[in-house]
This record gives sequence, structure tokens and C-alpha cells, in this order.
Amino acid sequence: MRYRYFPGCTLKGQAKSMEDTTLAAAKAMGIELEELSEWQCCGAVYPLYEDELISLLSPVRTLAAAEGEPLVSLCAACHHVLKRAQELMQRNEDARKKVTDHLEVEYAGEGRVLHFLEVLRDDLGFDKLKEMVKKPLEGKKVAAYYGCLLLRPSKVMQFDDPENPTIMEDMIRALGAEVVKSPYRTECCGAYLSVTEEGVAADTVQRILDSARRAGAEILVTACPLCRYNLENCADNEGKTPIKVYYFSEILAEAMGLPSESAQDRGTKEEVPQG
Amino acid sequence: MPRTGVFICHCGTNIAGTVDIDKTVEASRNFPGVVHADEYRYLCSEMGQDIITKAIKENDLDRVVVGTCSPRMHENTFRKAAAEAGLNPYLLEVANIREHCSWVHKDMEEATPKAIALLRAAAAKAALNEALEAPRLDVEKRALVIGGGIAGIQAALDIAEAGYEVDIVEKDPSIGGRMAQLEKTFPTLDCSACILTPKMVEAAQHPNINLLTYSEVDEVKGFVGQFDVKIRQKARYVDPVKCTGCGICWEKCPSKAPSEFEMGLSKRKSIYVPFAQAVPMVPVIDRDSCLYFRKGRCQICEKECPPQAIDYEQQDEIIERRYGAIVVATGFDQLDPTIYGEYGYGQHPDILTGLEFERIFNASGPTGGKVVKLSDGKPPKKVVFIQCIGSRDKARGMNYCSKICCMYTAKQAILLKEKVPDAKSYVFYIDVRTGGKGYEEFQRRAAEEHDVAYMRGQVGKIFPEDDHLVVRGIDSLTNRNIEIKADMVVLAAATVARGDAPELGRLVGINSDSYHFFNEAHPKLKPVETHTAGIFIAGACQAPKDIPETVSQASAAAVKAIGLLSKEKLQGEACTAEVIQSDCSGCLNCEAICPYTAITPVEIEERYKDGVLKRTVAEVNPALCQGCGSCAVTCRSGSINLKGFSNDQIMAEVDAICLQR
Amino acid sequence: MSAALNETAGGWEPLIVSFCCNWCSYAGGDLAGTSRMSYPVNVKVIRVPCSGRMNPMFVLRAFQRGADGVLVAGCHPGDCHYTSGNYQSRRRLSAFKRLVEFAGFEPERFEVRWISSSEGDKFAEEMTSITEKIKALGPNRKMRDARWQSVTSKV
Amino acid sequence: MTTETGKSRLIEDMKMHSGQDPNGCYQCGKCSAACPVSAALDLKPHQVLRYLQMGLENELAESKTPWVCASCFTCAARCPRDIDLARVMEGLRLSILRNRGGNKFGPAELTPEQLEKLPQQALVSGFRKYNK
Repeated sequence: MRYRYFPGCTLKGQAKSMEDTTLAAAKAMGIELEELSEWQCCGAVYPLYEDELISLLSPVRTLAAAEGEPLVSLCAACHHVLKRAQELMQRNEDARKKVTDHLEVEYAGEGRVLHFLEVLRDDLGFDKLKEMVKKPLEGKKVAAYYGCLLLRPSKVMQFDDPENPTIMEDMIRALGAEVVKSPYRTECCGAYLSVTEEGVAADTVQRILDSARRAGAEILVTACPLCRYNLENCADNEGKTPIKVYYFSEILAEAMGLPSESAQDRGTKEEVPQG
Repeated sequence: MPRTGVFICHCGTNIAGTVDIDKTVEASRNFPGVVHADEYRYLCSEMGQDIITKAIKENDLDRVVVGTCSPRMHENTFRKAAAEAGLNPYLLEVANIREHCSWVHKDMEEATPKAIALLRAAAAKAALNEALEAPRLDVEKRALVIGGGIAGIQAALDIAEAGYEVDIVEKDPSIGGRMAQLEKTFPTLDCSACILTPKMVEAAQHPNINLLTYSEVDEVKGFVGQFDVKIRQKARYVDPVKCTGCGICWEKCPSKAPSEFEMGLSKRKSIYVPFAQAVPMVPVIDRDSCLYFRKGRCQICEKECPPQAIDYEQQDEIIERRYGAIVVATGFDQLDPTIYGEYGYGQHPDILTGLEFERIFNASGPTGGKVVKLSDGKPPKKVVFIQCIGSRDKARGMNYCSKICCMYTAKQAILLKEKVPDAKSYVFYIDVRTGGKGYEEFQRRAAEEHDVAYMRGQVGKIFPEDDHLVVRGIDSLTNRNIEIKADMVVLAAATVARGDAPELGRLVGINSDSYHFFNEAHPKLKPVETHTAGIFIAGACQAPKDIPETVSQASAAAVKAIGLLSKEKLQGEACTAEVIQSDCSGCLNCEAICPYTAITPVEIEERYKDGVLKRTVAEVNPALCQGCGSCAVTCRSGSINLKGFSNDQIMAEVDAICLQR
Repeated sequence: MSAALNETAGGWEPLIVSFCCNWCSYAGGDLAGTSRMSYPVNVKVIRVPCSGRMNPMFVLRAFQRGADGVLVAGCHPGDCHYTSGNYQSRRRLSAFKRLVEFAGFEPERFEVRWISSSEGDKFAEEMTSITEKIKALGPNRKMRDARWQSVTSKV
Repeated sequence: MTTETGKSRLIEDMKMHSGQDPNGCYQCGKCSAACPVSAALDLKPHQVLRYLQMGLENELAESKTPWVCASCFTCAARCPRDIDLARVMEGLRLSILRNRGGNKFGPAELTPEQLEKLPQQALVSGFRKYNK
């Protein structure tokens, strides 16, 4: 199984461990992730304003660079932007013409755009994954935290049932851990409000963590660096049962018997590519 | 050459004010074939009609053209007048010189030549008219009612009372339908079973009504007055003649399955009657759960049955019967709210639909009439009702209003307060709709006297936490977010068409709207008729309805059916299509295009050289043909014509109009 | 020859033949009359049971005989009295319209419109609009059988 | 008291670019019930649509709501009228920035600690949402 791979800025910086653990796990599973050369920022947010075509230049350049091959990303935000940009290129001929003319590329929305979790579910299969597990995470109570970007809008993302997703739980189960479900697993963490409206993000994060705690979770897994940042930094956890927040790939690597130290432990000293 | 008479009506000054009558009469005399032309102030009057009948006789006219108002107004009047004079009514043509001429033009200089052109066209067409006969069709004096709910029962009783035989086909083992599942009915709070059961018994005992329960319609052929229907009576594995309904079999039966009647909230036996007042009181064996049918062992019911009515060898039986009229009354389903993941339906036993909650109230229901939570058997102290689950929702549900939810929610909130006096209920609503006699007063009673808190707004999320359900909603009148720790949540799930409605519609030959509700022929003036003559609709299969409306519609459908059955003969459409079989190549494009299945292939024999050649050609059944003419256009060899609107007739009109100077 | 082009002493006036289905558009025309709306006298209506009855041949015949424009009107899609006749005509006549254009007619000369029995105003508007368009275009000379008028008018 | 207002440039811009028509809203409030930051909004999402219906441009321009919305798409996912409120909010943000000028947030407002710890993704998306 071979895929083109788009890491995105954050994975080369604060979320380095998501990339490291995924690449290690992929290698162990025989999944080849070939990094796109000279990639640039995904655009970070998908422009909801229909005339903001300039924000689409970057994701469409990335999509075209995959040359019709399946394109995998890990960061929920990158995947969201790429998937939606692809859908717009398929749906809106006018936008497609303007963007591709400007970039001087040929792209009409072709190629699969996948999140790595979808590769595990659809191409590898969780049954197969289960067989590959070396160190099952027995006895660990793990809750999935999906957030927004992978699920919504569901008609475009087509990732999972937007209200009752199961993909991460299925992975957690395959890794041998105990699945814990929290009703807030699909609610927003506050996203970039942690920059501008800290109080609001503190509330949303607190609800998510408290609800996971109530459900008995010890570990919360996510696929989004910003979710993780917010979950780790925005709430007041004084005197409460600690909950560790991991990337899905970190527990994956751990169950595969691979080194899986978190970015938090090793600091963020890496060079950040400009994009 | 025909002998045509032209008659021009002044219509007071309505026509004469803008059209020069004398000039028009003079011009008419010069049309080919015209031997007589006359005018009168009001041709539609008795005097006017006399002028036409007399002229026909005196001048030996064989074609008549009347220049008057729209044929949609008085064509029939003049055709009758012509028939009185012994002329075939279809030899008369109307030129519309009022609505299409004198009323839309002001200048006599302009309107007069146009009137002449229209008359010339009518005369040219009339010259090619042929004498037509509308087919006279037999009427089978028996009606079929599909669906044995309150609508079907009411329609059948009305038809039976009028003296006609009726068969009710019901797919479940008992008649009664949705109404049998209800506890009490709004706004009077009378017990549903108490008013329905007598009607069920009356239907079962009526000498003119024949109940075919556990049966489905397999095929409908034929047309108004003569529908040939195949009905599949499914094997019950119980002989209804021997069975006494004693109940020993279902008492002793060791295997169980979820009860359909109880909305799956409790179990029934594998040999069962759906509910205690079932009619007929004859059980059926459900093959899918029966131990004997699954594993070949058990047979307890057979051993225990005192009259030895159990018959494992019984087969489905096909009944073929002819009916003059059909009433479709197949009712509704409730939308499955699992599509709304945010409400958590299906993931917690205390999140119910309206119909499920109805069963919780019922004395013979899954809780024996005790209003308790299914999770722990304790009475709910806080109940949240949410309206419009899947109704008025064009994104994920149905764009229409389900009509009954506002009222049954108010009813359930009142009943809850009666059964659990210290319970508090909340209703999240978008609008409260209470059109109906006594409905508004009833809903207000719920809010004012029964302590029901109406919250204008919707709920965003429901999830279990500890021993309750967290309901997060908004009150849009104060714009406050509301969080209720509820014991039970009742979702007013949308009323939707039966899942098999599209299939039944195709089978019976009636069409439906985009939601699969059956279409009436006219939204105002033909609410129980369909586009297929002789087939009527009643109840919630047409659109969401409450009981009073359903019953009225059922009686209306019955009256229409009775009116049809009371006729000795039916008059068909005279202007039907006709295949010139010698020209027909048998491609049968026409068969595919005909909306009335009036065209069928037939084999004909033709002389060919020395022998006889058999080949397939199209044939039109004039009893089914409604005269749209689509087949005539689609026919590649031009071998279909529409009587009354033939190619030649229409082209003669074109020619006459274009010859305009 | 001038007669063949409908040129009267007062100058040329177009002739427009409109085929209307009995159940919707013809009734819409009746309503236009009942409501005393007005539209140009140039339009003459032929009643057909359904727009699905419209054989493209009728349109060609009208052009052949000197019509300058043809308008077919039927029930709105979904409202056909015969369930599906207007769907048939929609497919048939849109293909036919392309053919008419291919043959060299100006596209405005042949139009199909959906007019319901409650749209008397729309009926009058459509009749006015097509007349004005044809007036702007001038007489139709395509496919016209010029001899026909002079031969038949003698009959 | 508010009386009829003329066409608002800001609102017309919002409609054109977001492709959303506020008139489709019947004020059920499901968006506001579902919104995770509803409590922090001075105008709840359904109120924003109502204000748009009524043409109350100034009130909308002064509201905090568009700036607190995090584009989580929950409202859009649950709206029974198929209105994409996330697009409405984005449309409002941009119409306000374009018609009334001024950036809402810049790098200068960040502490060195935030700059150090925040994921790149947060900075880029924050700047994109609040600046033009």
C-alpha cells in the first residue's frame, strides 16, 4: 500500500510526534507514505466565503501535486481543508477554472483524499490491524475525541456518521484498549478561540474533559494538534483525575511496540518550515 | 362534401360588442361545405338550442359549428342539442370567439377577422369529424378496501350499508391499524379501543363485509368498474374455521419475538394475536421465530390446541376477484429517529417516540399501563417532549408538518400528569398548531391547568449522564440555553408514508408525491379521487391526518365508490386512440409511453403470399384510454390516431387559421 | 406574393399559431378572457387534449402555411392531467427546437411554455411577448409554401 | 423602535458571498441549542438569522457573535432548514471587515509564551478568520 503524504506545518513543529509515530507505525504495517516534495501550508482553514479563491490556491496546489494518487494526511485540519477543496473543485467549474488557471496546473478533483484513520479502516482494515498489534493496550480506558473537522460537514467529509462516529473507537478496540464513550466526543474544543477568547475555549474544553472523566476515561485520543493543545492547556484540572491526551498515532505506535514519546515530552525545538 | 351549419352567438354584447356578427355570418357562408349560417343573442338558452336543432333537421345538416364561448363552458350543452336532432354529438365543433377573442381584444376591426379565422378552423375540423361512441362499461358491484385501519373500516362499513359487498384486505393478522395502538384520543380523551373495537366487530359481523386479514394485494389489472385483483392470503398455519380463539396455544408457546403492535417494547409469542381485542381472534404463527419452523421440533401448540386447528402445512392462498371500485387506506408509519444521532434514540431505553409512549400508557401495553421508565421501572418525574422530529425538516427529514404531533403531545402530557401527579413535563416546540374543533382549548388546558411547560425552541443534544438524560435546548423567547436533567424523553417523530407505499402505488396504478403519500386527483375539489378512475384514497396514506379527518375522508371515499357501484353502465371516453393495425410495426413504443396501460400487444394474422403471417401489433383498450394522444405522437409509423383530435383534423385547423386574409 | 407574407394594406402583421393543452393552458387562455386581459390579435389558439399530443409535424405545417411563430403551451411539469404527457412533450419538443434552429429558423420562432389554468396573466404575457419578438424578427420565409395561399384562397 | 430598513450593503454582501438565504430560517433555535459556545454569544445563532431577516445591520456589526463562532459546523449539521450557519457567520465576518475596515486580531496581541506553544495551525487559522 503506497500513498502520497501531506504532513502540513504543525506536524513539523508542535505535533512532530504525530508524524513520527504515524510514520513508524505505517512502516511496521507495510504502508508506504511518500512525502510530497516542496509542499506548502494547507491553508489552515477552508474559506467559507465563496469568493475567497486565494485561500484555495495552496490546497489545490497540494491536491494537484498528488497526481491523482491517493493523498494521505494526519492533521485533522489539513485533511478537512484538502477534502473540501477537492469537493469544490469537483462541484464548481468556475472556481476550478480560476484556481487552476492561476496555478497553471491541471486538476479537476480527481484522486482519493484520505485521513490516515480511513486508510486503517478502509484499506488495511481494523481486523488486520488487530493482528499486527504487539503490545495490546490492555486495561487502558481510552476515549476518542473527534472534534469537528473530520466529521463535518458530513456530506463532504464522508468520514463517518457525524453524530455517532465509530472509527476511532474501532481502532482503540483493535489496539486492545477498553473503549470509553463520552457524549462530548464530537463537540468543538473551541479551536482558535484559545487565541482570542480564552474564556470561551476554557468552557468548551472543561465540558469535554469533565464528560470524559465522568465516563471513566484515562486517555483521550485526538487527530488534531489544535484540539490537543486546547485540551492540554485551556482547562483547569486542579484536584481532578488526570486525563492524558494523545494523538491517535501515539497509542497506535505504542500498541505496535514502537517508541511513542509525545511531542510534549521532547519539547518543540524543531525547525518550522515556512509555508 | 359535408353539409355544415354555422351558428354564431352574440352572448348579449359579450361577443357582439367586439365582433361584427353580420360580417362573421356572411364570411361563414363562404367556408367550404357550409350550407347554412345563422346567429342568435344567446345560443345556450333553450330558444338558442331550438334554433340549432331545427336547423339541423330542416337543412339536413351533418356537421355543426357553434361560434360561442369556450368549449369548456357549453360544448356539452350544444352536443346534447345536436343529439336531440339526431346528430351524433361528436360531429359538432365549438369555435371559442368569446374568451379567446371578443374578451381579449377591443377593436372590432381586429377581432372580427380573428373570429372568422377561428370559425373557419372549426369548420375545417368539423368537416373531418367522425361519429363517435363513448364505450359503455360494465360495473362489478363489489368494492375492495385495502387497509383495515379506521379509514378502511369506516369506508367498508359505509359501502356495505349502501348494500354493496366489500372485501377488506389487511396485511396484519388483525384489523384495527394505528388507532388500535392509541391509548386515548384528543381532544376528548375518550379511550381509543372503546370507540374502535365496536367498529371492528361491526365490520367483522356485517353480512356485506368480508375480512381478508393477513393478506396482501399481489396484482391489480383492469379498469374502472372491472378491476381484476389477485389477493395473497398468507398462511396463518391455523385453521380459522376450527379455531375458537381460546388462547391456549399462545399461552403455551415457548418462543418469543418482539411485538410489532407494542412497537418492539415487549415480546409476543411465536403463535400470537397482535392484541387482546384482535379481530378476527385467530392467531398466526410467525415462521421466523417459531421453533418448529426453525428447528423442526416443538409442536406444543399443535398438541395443546383443543379443536386441533393448527396446520403447519397450510400454504399461501391466492384469491382472484373482480371489483368495481377500490379504496386505498393503508395509513402511515412513524419516522425512525435514529437518523438524528444528536437525540440518542435507540441508545437509551428512556428515549421514546410518541407512538411508543402511547403504548406505555396502555393497560395492555408493555408496562401494564403503569407509566414507568423502561430502564428501571420507576415513574418518570421529568419528561421532555420534543416536537417536529423529522417534520418541517428539509435537511434530513420531511419538509411537511406532520399535523398530529402538537395535539398528541399535549394529550400525552395531560395523561402523564394524571398517572404521575408529581411529574413535570416540558415541551420544546417550534410552533404549536392546533387547527381543529376544540383543539386550541385542549392544548391551552395542558399548558395552563396541567403544568406543562411549553418552551419555544429546539433541543440540540440529548445524552445519558448518571441516572438521567441531559437535554440541552434553548428557549428562543428568552434566548437562554436550557439544560434539563430528564427521566424520559419523548420524540414526536414525523408521520411518514408506509415503506411499501411506492410499491403498492405502482401495483394499484396511482401516483404519489415526493414523500410517497398518494396523490389526490385535485387538491381542493377531488380530495379522495385519484387520477385513476375508480380508485379512491382515504386516511393518512394521502397525507398526515388525525382521526376525525381520516373518518370523514373514508366516508367521502365510500360515497364516491357507492356512486360508481350504483351505475348500471359507465360511460367511457369517446376520444380515444386507435391503432391502424395494418400499418403497425409492433415496436410497442406506445405501450411504454401510455400512462394508463391501455395499450397491449396482440397477435394478428395477415395474409402473406400464399400463407398466413402471424405478427404482433399494438391494440388500444378504449375502456382504459383517456385520450391524451401521446401514443399517436410517439408512433414511428404514424399508425395511431386520436379520435376527435386526429392528425388530419389538427392540420386542417392549422391550414384554416393560416389562410387568414 | 405580398399576400403570402401576410402583408396587408396597413403593413405586415405576424401570424402566430398557439397550440394549447385543454386542461391547463387553454383554460389559462379562458381565464385571460374572463379577466378581460388583452393580448395581440395575431395569436390564434388551437386546442389539443395534451401537450403530449403535439406532433412536431403540426409545427412544421404551420410554418409551411405561413405562420411566423408557433407557441406550444402545456401544464407545468408535474401537473399534467394525463400524468406524464408534458414530460413527453418537454423531451420531444426541446429536441425538436434544436432541430428547428438547425434548419435555420430563429430560435424565437418556436417556443414551449408551461401555463396553468390559474395563470391568465401569464397566458396574456406570453402571447404578447412572442408577438413582439416575432414582430422584431420580421416575416418568416423558411420552409414556406408560397404557392399554397394563392391556390387555396381561390377555393 | 425599529421600522423598515432599506437594503443593507453588509447584509446583501453576506448573502451573495455565503450563498445562504436567512429567510429560510423559521427560528426553531436548534442551532443555538447545539452551539458549543452559545453561552458566550451576545446574539444566539438563531437571533443572528432573525436580525438578518429584519435588516438590523448595525446591531450585527457590533455583535460579538461572529467573532466568537469557531466554525465547528455543528449548527449547519443540525439545521432543519439546511442553512449553513457557519457560512453565514463567515460571510458576516468578512462583510464587516471589508465594509467597515480594521483587523480584529494580529500577532502583536500574542504573548511570547503563546507564540512558543501554540500550534502553527491555530495562528494561521486565527489570522485568516480575523484579518483581511
